[in-house]
Parts: sequence; structure tokens; C-alpha cells
Amino acid sequence: MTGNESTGHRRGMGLVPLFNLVMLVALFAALAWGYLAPVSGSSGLAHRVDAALVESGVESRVTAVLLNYRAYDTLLECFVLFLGVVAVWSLRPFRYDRHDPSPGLILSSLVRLLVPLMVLVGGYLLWAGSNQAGGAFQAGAILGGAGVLLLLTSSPLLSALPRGLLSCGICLGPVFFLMMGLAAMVLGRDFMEYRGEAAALAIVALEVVTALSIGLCLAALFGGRRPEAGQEGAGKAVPSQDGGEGR
Amino acid sequence: MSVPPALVYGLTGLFLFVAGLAGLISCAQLLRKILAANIMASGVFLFLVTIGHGRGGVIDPVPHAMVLTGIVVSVSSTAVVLALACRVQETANIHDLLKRRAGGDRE
Amino acid sequence: MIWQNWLLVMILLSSLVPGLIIFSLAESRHGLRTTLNLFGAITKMVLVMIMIVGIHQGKSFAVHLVLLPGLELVLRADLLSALFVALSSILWLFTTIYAIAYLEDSPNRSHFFGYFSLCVTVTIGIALAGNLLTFLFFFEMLTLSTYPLVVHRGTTEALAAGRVYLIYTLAGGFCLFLGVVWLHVLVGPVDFSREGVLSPLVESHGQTLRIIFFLLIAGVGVKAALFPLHGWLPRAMVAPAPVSALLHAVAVVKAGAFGIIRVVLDVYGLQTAKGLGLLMPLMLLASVTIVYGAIYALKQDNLKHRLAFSTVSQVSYIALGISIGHPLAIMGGMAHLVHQGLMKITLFFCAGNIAEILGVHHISRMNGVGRRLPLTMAAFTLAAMGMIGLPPMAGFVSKWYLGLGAIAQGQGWLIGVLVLSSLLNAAYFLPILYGAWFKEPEGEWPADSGTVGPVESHWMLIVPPVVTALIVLLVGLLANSGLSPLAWVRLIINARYGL
Amino acid sequence: MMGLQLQSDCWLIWPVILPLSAALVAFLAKGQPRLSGLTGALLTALASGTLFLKVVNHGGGSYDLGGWQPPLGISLRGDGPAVLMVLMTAVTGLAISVYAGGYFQSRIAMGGKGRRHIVQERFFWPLWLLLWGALNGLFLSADIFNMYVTLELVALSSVGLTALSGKPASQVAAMRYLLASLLGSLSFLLGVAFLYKTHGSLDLATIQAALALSPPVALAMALISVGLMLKCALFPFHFWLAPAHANALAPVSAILSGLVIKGGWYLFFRFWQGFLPLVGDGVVVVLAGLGGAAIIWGAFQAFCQQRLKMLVAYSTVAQIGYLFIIFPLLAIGAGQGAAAVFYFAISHSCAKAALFLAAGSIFLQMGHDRINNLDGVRQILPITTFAFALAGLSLMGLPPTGGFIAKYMYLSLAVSQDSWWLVLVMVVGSCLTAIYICRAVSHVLSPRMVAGRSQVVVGASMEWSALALALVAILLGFIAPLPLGLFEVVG
Repeated sequence: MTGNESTGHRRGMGLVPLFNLVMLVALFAALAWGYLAPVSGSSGLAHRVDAALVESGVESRVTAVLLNYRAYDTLLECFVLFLGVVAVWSLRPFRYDRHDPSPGLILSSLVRLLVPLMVLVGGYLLWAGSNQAGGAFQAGAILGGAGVLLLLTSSPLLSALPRGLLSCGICLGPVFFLMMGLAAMVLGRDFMEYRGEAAALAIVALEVVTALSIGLCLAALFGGRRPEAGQEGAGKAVPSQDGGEGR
Repeated sequence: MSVPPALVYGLTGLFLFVAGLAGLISCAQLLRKILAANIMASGVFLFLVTIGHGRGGVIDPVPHAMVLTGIVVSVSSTAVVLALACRVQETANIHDLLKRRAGGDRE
Repeated sequence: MIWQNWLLVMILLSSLVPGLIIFSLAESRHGLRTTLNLFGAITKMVLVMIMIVGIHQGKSFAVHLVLLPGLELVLRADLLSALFVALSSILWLFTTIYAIAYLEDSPNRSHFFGYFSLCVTVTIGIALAGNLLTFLFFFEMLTLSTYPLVVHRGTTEALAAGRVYLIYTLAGGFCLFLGVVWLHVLVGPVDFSREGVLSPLVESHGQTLRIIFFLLIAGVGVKAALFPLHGWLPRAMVAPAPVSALLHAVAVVKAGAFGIIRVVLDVYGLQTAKGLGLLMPLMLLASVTIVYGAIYALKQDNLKHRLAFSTVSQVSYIALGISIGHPLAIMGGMAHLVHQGLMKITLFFCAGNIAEILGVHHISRMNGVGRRLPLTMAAFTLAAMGMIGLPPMAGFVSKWYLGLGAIAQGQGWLIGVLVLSSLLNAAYFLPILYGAWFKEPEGEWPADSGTVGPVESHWMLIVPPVVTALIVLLVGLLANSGLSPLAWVRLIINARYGL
Repeated sequence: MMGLQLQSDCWLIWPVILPLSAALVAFLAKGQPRLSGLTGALLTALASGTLFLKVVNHGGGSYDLGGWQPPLGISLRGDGPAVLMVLMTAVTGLAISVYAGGYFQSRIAMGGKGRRHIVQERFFWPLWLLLWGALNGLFLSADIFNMYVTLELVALSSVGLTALSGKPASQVAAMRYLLASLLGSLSFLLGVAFLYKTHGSLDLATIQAALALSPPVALAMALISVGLMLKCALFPFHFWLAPAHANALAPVSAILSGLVIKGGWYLFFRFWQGFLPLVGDGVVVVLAGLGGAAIIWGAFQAFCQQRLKMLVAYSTVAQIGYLFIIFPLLAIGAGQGAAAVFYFAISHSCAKAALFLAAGSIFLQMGHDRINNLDGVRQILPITTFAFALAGLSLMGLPPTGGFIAKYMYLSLAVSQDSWWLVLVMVVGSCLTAIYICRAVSHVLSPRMVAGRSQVVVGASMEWSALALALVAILLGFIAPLPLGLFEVVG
């Protein structure tokens, strides 16, 4: 936000802030009280997670939870990302078109250097996710970061993308998730039931596709408006001019 | 007697939640409200992570998975709220401009 | 037998279906609309006659629909409902004929007749209601189907009247609703055929039952225009004349009075109501309303307003008859349900004619109307004499039995009320009659629409009041024959109290 | 056993999966969003109907997603209340979809600014189908973290829909809605965290079976309750509702008021089924007190409004109160209270959606919705105004409507409990409702003639879908045993 136009005005000093303060302190005290109170029994789900790990087809426990035990949550999460993009794109086109200064030599050469590196790191994280920290989401975040860099520098790479590809890419994650889940059903199992050998394969495929889709969605979210919005009805999508607002 | 780190993280998480809430309620500027909401979210996530560590060295992966999911959800909401904020701000600017212009004409 | 059960539904449908079709008709389909209206009205008459013959032969008619476990819609035809159904269907036929002519060439007729049919359907539903829930069901719907009729003219005045009408009736409706629910919680479903379910509770829940009685009477009393709740009625006079006729003689006010009969006789039962001491306040209220209405009627110069206050006064005879609590008085009250309907509808038809044909709305301008509209004024005269209670008119019969009942019950002072009311009736009707027949007209009528053929105006405007007026006369003359309403009422009273 | 389960209960996933898939298709099919959207809506409604029939014929069931049983996995639970809500969403949603098809067709045909309406429609269908799927997921979910995710899906898509109209007012409203909703979600999530901490499970049934009052549980209850109250705009958290609902596009208003609100409330109800035995009367009375305040305040605000859609929106604020005043009455009478409140929710959903649809048609036709200038719209839109009046009847709780049955149950419960203050609130609330509805209806149905847009721009599908919903609200007055029989089905 470059402007200094605050929408509200400061309230006069009085009892209200004091009251707020007291309430917030009380809230914090209550939360801490709830947190610190001794709890009997429950040990969480760690043991169950471990016990079923062999069946799940992955070694990393977090990945097992994310993509197998609670894959339904992850499916919906992919839909949340997709929904985020749809919601952002559905907004009225943003008229405020600041003229971007050209990225400059340092930034553009840095991008040329960084982006391939980031893609590499993403790939590594994806691979690492099978048995240690890492996985589709981390990789997706890195890929998204690369996309953001490209957006910021108005890279010609982006304008070279075919028009429909972006939409398809946004949908890729949820579509693939759904298809894998339904494939399990077709094979006579439950929806999204992956076990053993097949599970390992399925989850790797899911991870790759999810990472790509997440990266794309994050970059699209950063864009802050639908690609064609800048030039209603014009032929080509040029997302490169959209950067900057999300900052 | 040493304080277990999980406790510190947990309390910090709760504190961030409350601090974010304070910001959300009292900040007038939209951007600050959004940031405050993000701080709240971070507090909750931190708190969730500490839950997974609470029990005798065994790390529970489920809260971790919840945090990952939660972060993605939160990113999505933040993106939408920022995009909306841009529109709202733009409208406010235009109104401001119009008002100023109208005022200038009268003077 | 199946047809017996479906007969009641058919009676409802015979006006509902034409009504719904009429809603969808274009404004210009005058012929079809008229056909549908008359077809519905005549079909209903026939069906009702079949039903009455059936009841007379001892057949029973009932339909059930379960809304919830323990919550049933019941339609049942007993002697009392047959009385009201017969009245409604006969008067509907006349009102329909009258309204077709009255509203000729006015806008929004499809709407008018649609709601008109709905209104009659709902009234029949009230008459046939077999338990308190069903009664409530139709009673609330009556408010909604009559409101559009009240505001039909669409003037600011009409809208304001409609607003007042809605506020009164909806508030009353909620009182009734609460009372019904409360009673339901207390004793389960309250069926009209099981009189006396409340008597075991008199000892334990006396106070509660009194409050519920108050709520129920407040609910039905709004529509019956009992004294403090009558405010909507005179205002609702802005509606077209057929609507006023319908509201006063058949639908709203009568439904309220019918509700009072149901609540006192069928829900509480005479003995329970007496035991709880509920009849005395009702009697006082009815007496006050009778006198109050009559006095206010005297003050009005607008003919329809005078008739409205007259309704306030006359309908309370029914409540009075019930609250006296003697079978003879109840007989008078129930007979008055029919008699008042016949007389009042005649009066409103005539008032409508005078306003429509001559443009005269005020009593002070009515001098000499009898020369221009002899048939109308003859009908008016018959009905007014009935209202006053001159023998051998219908009104006399009901007043006679009311008086007999009051004396038998040891409430002689009520004779005073009856006499006072009759004097007041005479005071506000006789000057009209005198002026109309014996005074010279004061110049031109404001808007004389001219004669049509041999009669004063369109025959459909003239025939209904004349016929109803003749019925008023016949009902009084033949009160002792087997076919009169009084005979039917005697049947009811015999079945209940073994007179 | 697993195979058996697959055979019987996989019906549960289709009401969630189908609309979500349809949303993807509608998003990708840029040229034909209406066709794909309507097809998706129809399929979803069919899937919901099938689920309903299955549950009616074979009883409820649950479906473990991925074959992992809770608490490790997530399961969908199809019991009576959940399936009722899914069915309610299907009926209302289908009517709204048909309406939306006609609405966008009319808007596009009217022309106006550029391709605005085309773009609006292009995004309406994916957002709406996502919302539908998320709502079904929310109703069927048995896992509290999954509930959080579905809640967020619901919230984000609702915000997207709210902002769709592009008017500055709607965007500001959407902004407030989103912030309130975020706050609610985070509060809910923190509550979920506390529950997980104490119970080591995310399965609601498992948690509720082991629920005992302790500081963290009390805290979790409070956090979850406040979060959900924010989501369903219970007084005093109603500040965001009216502008958001009133300024949205016509079908969106109906979706928000008829369906979305019920999502938050449904979760609230589900959680409190477990909480109720633990808490004292005081807490429950506070809930009911908030509900009562909502009824009175919302009705009063509705009465004060000058715009039709604002009136209907504030009426939602009031009606939400009815969903909460039931809590003191829930403890007694073999689930009668729950039956009553669900019946209320269902009939309110149909009636309110019908009201908003009708109001939207009136707005579109007249070009404004100032109540005092709506006289005579009856002549132009007879079916729509009729639908408006019928739906109003249900809202007032007059016979023969679903609202009447629900109010009857409410009142008889309150009377049998001697909760006279609730009786008073309900009677006063009903009177106020009657007053503001009649105020609107008396203008809309007024026989006066006014000069308006002479050409009818409202399509037949818009008029008839609103009427169909209103008729469903009426029909609910006669078929109560059917849905309420289903209510007893356990998952």
C-alpha cells in the first residue's frame, strides 16, 4: 500500500483501550489456564500412525498422514487453493495500473540464476519428502516462489505460456486428486484407498502433481487478478504485467 | 528447574493468537487487520505444532499435517482478502478523488 | 365409505380449485371467470346439500391428515358445522352473483374473485374443523385471504384500513395460537367431538384454564369484533360492498362468533366453563358490546359505517346467547348466527346498490331513495325490521329465545339489554326507512347510472338482496317448520342438552 | 467387511465429490458455464436425493475415506440430521441454480456495461458448485479438523460470491465478511487444537463419547462456539451479515441466507449435542438469551429498513435467533427439540431463499428495491410476488406452512417446559415478523398501478423457481412426519 489513506480514524484515548486490554489479558490467561491444566490419558495418534505406516506405502509419517490417512483433507485443501484462485479471478478487474519500472539488470540476472535453482530445490524437497521433512507442500511453496519472481520481473517466459494452460494448471491438483481417488474405487477399493506398493506409486504421483499445482496456484494468487482482466477481450494473456499488487 | 521448550512455544502461540486478535479488533487500517489475522493464524499453527510434541518424546505427525493444511488454507484466504482489499482501497481512492475534485470545483 | 370422507374435501375444493384457476386467468376472460364462479358456488351448494341430508340420516363425515405425531388436521361435519357450512355456501352464491355485477368493468377482478373463493374455502374449513388445531389452521388463513379483499381498492385509505385489520387479526391470531398450543400441551389434541376433556383439570389447573380461555376468546374475539377489539371493523368498510357483505355476514365476523361457540361449548364445555366462572365475564362483555355498538351506530352518518357498528352490536347476540349458558339462549344465539347473516348481507347488498347506482353514501342524502330504488329499499326495509326484531322477522325469533333463556337462567336484567338494544336498533334504522320512503328527494342523485330494462339496475344487483330479504321473512314466518334454521338449531341443542 | 461397506455407503461421497468436480468443469468450460453448471447442479441434486432414499430405505451409515477408520482416518457420517441438511441443500440449491440460469440470461440479454455479466456468470458457477460441495462435505463430516477445512471452503466461496456483483458496497461487505469469517475459523481451529490435545482424536463421535468437563475442554467449547457464532452471525456477531447478504447478486443472497448460515449453525448444534450434558443451565440460557436478542433486534432492524433486500437480510438475523433459543429445550422430550429446530432450519431455508429470489426478481424488474416505491409490481410479476407472499407466510409461522409446524413445536416445547420468557420472545418475535413481512407484502401486492419498466425482463425460470421454493415451504406444512421420521436415523 503506497497511499496513506487510512479508512478509519483513531479512537480517542479513554476507557475503551483499557477495557480491551483487560479483556485480552483475561483471554490470554484463560487460554494459558486451559493449556497448562494437566490432561490425563490421551497420547495422540502417533502410535496408530506408526502402526499403519507399512500399509501406507511411504516412510515419512507426515506425508503418510497428509496423502494417505487424511488424504481427504488434502483433497479439500487443493480445492481451497483452487477456490482461492477462482475467487481472486472473479473479482472486478483492478484498474489501478501502476507502471512497473523495468526490473533492472541485477534482478533479471538474479532471476535467471535463481529460478532454475529453486526448481531444483523444489524437486529435492519433493524427493526428500518420502522419508524426512519435506514433501509436496514445501516443494510447491518453493515453486510458487519461483513463479512470483518471474511475475515480479515480467519474464517473457510467462507470456509464452498458452492461454488455456494456466487454467488447466490451476485445476490440475484437484483433478488429479479426484482421479486417483476414483481410480481406487474403480479398482474395487474405497475412495482414495491406497495400500502397499501401489500406494507408494500413487503417492509419488500425487506429490509431483500437487507440488506443481500448488506452485502454480500460489503464483496465480500473487498475480491478484485474472490474467485477461488487464485487457478485456484481448487475444493473449500476459500475466507479466500483473505483478506488484500483492506485495 | 528448567522450562520445557514446548511450553514456551505453546504459550507463545497463544500469545500470538491474542495479540493478533487485539490487532484485528483495534487496527483501523485494512492491511494491518489482515496482518493481524495472519499473526493469529501463526499463533494457532505454533500452538498446534507444540501439541504434537507434548507426549514423552513421541512426535505426533497429525498436528503437523494439520498445520500444513492450515497454512495452505490461510495462504488462500490471505490472497483473497488482499485482492479484495486492493479493490476496496481503489474504490476508496476513487471516491476520495471525486470528493476532492467536487470540493475543488466548488471553491 | 370412501365418498363420505371425500365429500368434505370436495366441498373445500369446489371453491378452492375455481379460485386458483381464476387467479391465473387474464383480466379479460370475463365469461370464463363468471362461469367458474357460478359453477363453483352451485357445486358447493349441491355438495353441502348432500352432506346435510347425510348428516340428517345419521351418517358421519370425517377426514384426517397427520401433520405431526399428535398433531392432526381433522375435517368433520357435525350438526353445528353443517349449519355454518349451509349458511356460508348459500350466501356465497348470492354474493358471487352480486359481486359479478357490482365489479363489472372494474380492474383486478381476477385477483378479487380468486381471493374471494379462497376466503370462502377457508370459511368452510373453519366450519368443518374437527379439532382446535384445524380451527386455528383455517382461522389464520382467513386473515390472509381476506386482507387482499379489504385493500382491493388500493387507495391510501384502503391500505391504512388493511394495515389496521392485519394488526388486529394477526395479534389475535397469535393469542389464539398460544392458547391452542398451551391447551395442547395440557391435555393433548383437543377434538371438538369429545366435549368435557377439560373437566378433570378444573380443580388442578383452574387458573391456567382461565388464562387459556382468555387467550382463545381474545383470538376469536378480534374477528367477532367483541368490544375492545372491534376497531378494525368500521375501517374495513372501505372495501367494495360485496366484500363488506361477505366479511360481516359470512366470513370474518361470523367465523369469530362461530369460534366463540366452539371454544365455549366444544372445547371447554358448558359445565366446565360455568364451573370456572368464565361465562359471566363473557356475558358482560357481550352486553357491553351490544349496547356500545348500537350507540355508535346511531352516531354514524355514513351508511356502511352505521351498518358496521350495527354488526358489532348484533354479532354479540351470539356471544351473549352462548354465555347465558341456558340451552334456550344458546338456541337463540345459534339461530342468530344464521339470521344475522341473512339480514346483514341483505343490508350490505342494498347499501352497495344505493352507493353504486346512485352514488349515495350518507344517510342524510338518502331521502326519497325508495322511489328510485323501490325493490332495493323494500329488501332493506325487511332486513332492517328483522334487525330491530319486529315479528315475524327472523331477528325476532332469535331475540325471543335469547330472552327466554336469560329468564330461565335467572338473568332477567338481560331483558333490559335486549330491549335497549332493540330500541337503539329502531332508532338507527327507522329514520333511514322513513327518509327513504316518505321524504322528497333533494334534487339530483350524485351519480345515477340509469335504469336497465324493467328493474332499477342490472338484475344481478337486485335479485340477491330481494331473495335474501324474502328468506329473512320466510325464516321468521316458518320458524317452526322442519326446514328452518331454528329447527336445525333445535336439533343441535336436543342432541347436546336434550331439551 | 470393508467390501460390504463399500457396497452400502459409498453413496455418501457423491454429494461432495460431484459438485466439486462440476465446479472444475464449469471453471474450465469457459464458453458454456451455464450448461455445465446446471448439469452439475442437477447431478448433485440427484446424488443427494439418492443418498436420501438410501438412508430412508436402509438406514444411515458412515464411510471411512481411504479405508482408514477413525480416529486415524476421516469418515463421513450419514445420519438423519446430516442427510436432512444435504437434502435441504439439494432442494434449495437446485431451485437457486435454475433461478441463476435465468438470472444471468436476463442480465446478459439486458446488455449494460461490457461483458460484466458474462464474466460474473463464468465465475458464479464454479464458486457456487464449490460452495455446494463444501456444504455437503460439512454436513456429512465426522472429523473436526475436516470440518475446519470445509468451513473455510464454505467461507471463501461465500466471500467470492458476495463480491461477485462488483459493486463497491458488496466488496466492502465481502471484506468484512471474510475478516469475521477468518476470525471465526481461527477461533474454531484453536478449539479443535485444544480438543485434540485433550482427547488425542479428531473424530467427533470419539471425542463426544469421552467428553468430560475440564479447563481445556471448556476452553475448546468456548472457542468453537464463538467461532461458529461468528460464522452464523448470531447476535451480537451479526454486524457483517446484512450488508453482505443484501448487496450480493440475487441468487447469491438466496444461497447465503438460505444455506450458508445453516452450515455454521449445524456444526454448532453437532458440537453442543456433546457439550450440553456437561454444562449448567446458565450457559444454555445465555445462548438462548442471545437467540432471543437476535430475534427481537433483527426483527426491529428489519422493520426499519427501506430496502427490500435489506429487510430480508435483517430478517435472517432475526431468524437465526430461533436456531439458538431451542437450546434450553433440547434436553427434554426424546429429541423433540432437535426435531423442531431442524424443521425450522429446513423450512427457513426454503422460505428465505424464495424470499431472496423473489426480491431479486423484483429488483431486476424495477431497477431498485425501495419498499415504498414497489407498489403495483404485482401487475408485472404476478408469480414472483405470489411467491414472495407465500414465503413470507412461512416466515411468519402462519398455516399452512413448514414455519407453522416448526413454531408449533417450539411453542409447545416452551410451554411444556414453563419457559415463559421464551414464549414471550417467540410471540413478540412472531408479531414483529408479521409486521415487517406485511409491510413489504402490502406494497408488493398493492393493487395500485405504477409506472415501471414496461417490458418484463424477468425470465420465466426465475419466476417459477422462486414459486417452486415457496411452494416447498408450504408443502413442508403437510409432510412433516416424513423428514422428521428420518431424523431419528443414526449414522
